[in-house]
Amino acid sequence: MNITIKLFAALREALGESELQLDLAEIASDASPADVAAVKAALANRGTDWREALYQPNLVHALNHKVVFTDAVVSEGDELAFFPPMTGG
Amino acid sequence: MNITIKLFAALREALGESELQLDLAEIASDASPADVAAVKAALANRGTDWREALYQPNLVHALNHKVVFTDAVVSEGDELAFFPPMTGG
Amino acid sequence: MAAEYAELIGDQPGAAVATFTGYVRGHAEGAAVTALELEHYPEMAQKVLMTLGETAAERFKLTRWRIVHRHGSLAVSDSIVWVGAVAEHRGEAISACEFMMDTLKTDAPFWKREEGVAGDKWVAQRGIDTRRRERWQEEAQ
Amino acid sequence: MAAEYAELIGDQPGAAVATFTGYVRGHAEGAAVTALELEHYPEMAQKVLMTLGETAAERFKLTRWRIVHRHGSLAVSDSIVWVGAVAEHRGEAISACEFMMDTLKTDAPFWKREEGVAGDKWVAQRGIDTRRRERWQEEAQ
Repeated sequence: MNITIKLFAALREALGESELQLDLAEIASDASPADVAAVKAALANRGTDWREALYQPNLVHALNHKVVFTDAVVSEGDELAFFPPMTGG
Repeated sequence: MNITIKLFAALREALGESELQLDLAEIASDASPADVAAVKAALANRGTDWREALYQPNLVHALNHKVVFTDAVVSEGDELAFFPPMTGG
Repeated sequence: MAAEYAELIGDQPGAAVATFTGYVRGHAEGAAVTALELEHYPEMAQKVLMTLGETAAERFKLTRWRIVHRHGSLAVSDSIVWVGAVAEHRGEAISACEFMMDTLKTDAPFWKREEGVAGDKWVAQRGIDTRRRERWQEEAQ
Repeated sequence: MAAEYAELIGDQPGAAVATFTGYVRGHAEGAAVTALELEHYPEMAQKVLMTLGETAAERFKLTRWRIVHRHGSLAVSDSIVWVGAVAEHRGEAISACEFMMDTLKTDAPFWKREEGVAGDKWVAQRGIDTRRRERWQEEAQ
């Protein structure tokens, strides 16, 4: 029951990873599906740098290429990306 | 004591002329210089078509390439143009 | 257009470049237009467009600008007018293009004559163009 | 740029075509910038820009539009982004360009990293960009 996590820009740089797989089974069940907040909490257990990076103000979360709030429900096969505010153009 | 009169677009077409000379001496003196209104009045004497064309609403007057009101004073050597509202761009 | 653009930006482009191009429409008020004749007052047009560009440059802090207005006989889809503005910020470059277009529509001595199957017709100035022009004067006060 | 413009207008140009191009600045906050690295999220960027163009087309009655955003290593004066809009009227074409630029600045997944003599630095989102973006949401309500 994997999802793909993607990290970009300063976040990718701070954590030294750009992509990883996360097993949803550890944090969710059919009765209580995981949301973005639960995924963040699970990733924050990886260490202080992860906690700091993922709880910085203005962090953007995109689920399957759409910006979402932390209450968005995450399902198997989803792609969840974390990144700082965008600065294109 | 000539000035140059220029006519453009529908006005030029209606009057069949694009440029003519007018002797200011006939309508002005050192003591009482001519303004655009006086030039229009003099040209209107040329016939009904001139009167109608020059007194149509929205007629634009440009003195030496600048849009002016009818009280602008006209001097020897000036170029005075009459035309309908502009429709460039 | 490519040559105009190259001329606009020069060797050192600014950060923001906006352009606008107006083309001859193939229709007007529902009727087909087959060609457009653009009469102009050359000496005055030259001065008005130069003053307009300089005014825009000052008002919108442009580093470069260009205005190209055609005259004479034009076919449907030919370009009529091209304006370009270079500035440090996008808002200024874009606003400058809009200002230049809105102003030259009512202030530059060009007159359009549309040729159609039913004959030729001088184009009348539109109220919306006058109002768009006036908007800039209000903002400048 | 010439190829992009040709692609934008196609065989039958509309009456009004507006474009905007953003270039890499040689300075930022007073310091010299020697190059720009543009990171992006390819799949999401593609979708966001496509949705943005379609939204602009509907909102401003565009007949054609194009958005081109570069990524990777860019030098000073390189173009970063190019947007173009074709409409029946100039106000719509120009507003569409401004809307597309204001929206992609905050909504398209690209991140700028400026390289300078003092080292590299991720660019922070500017408050003015957020406000310009919000303006369009107010207008749409």
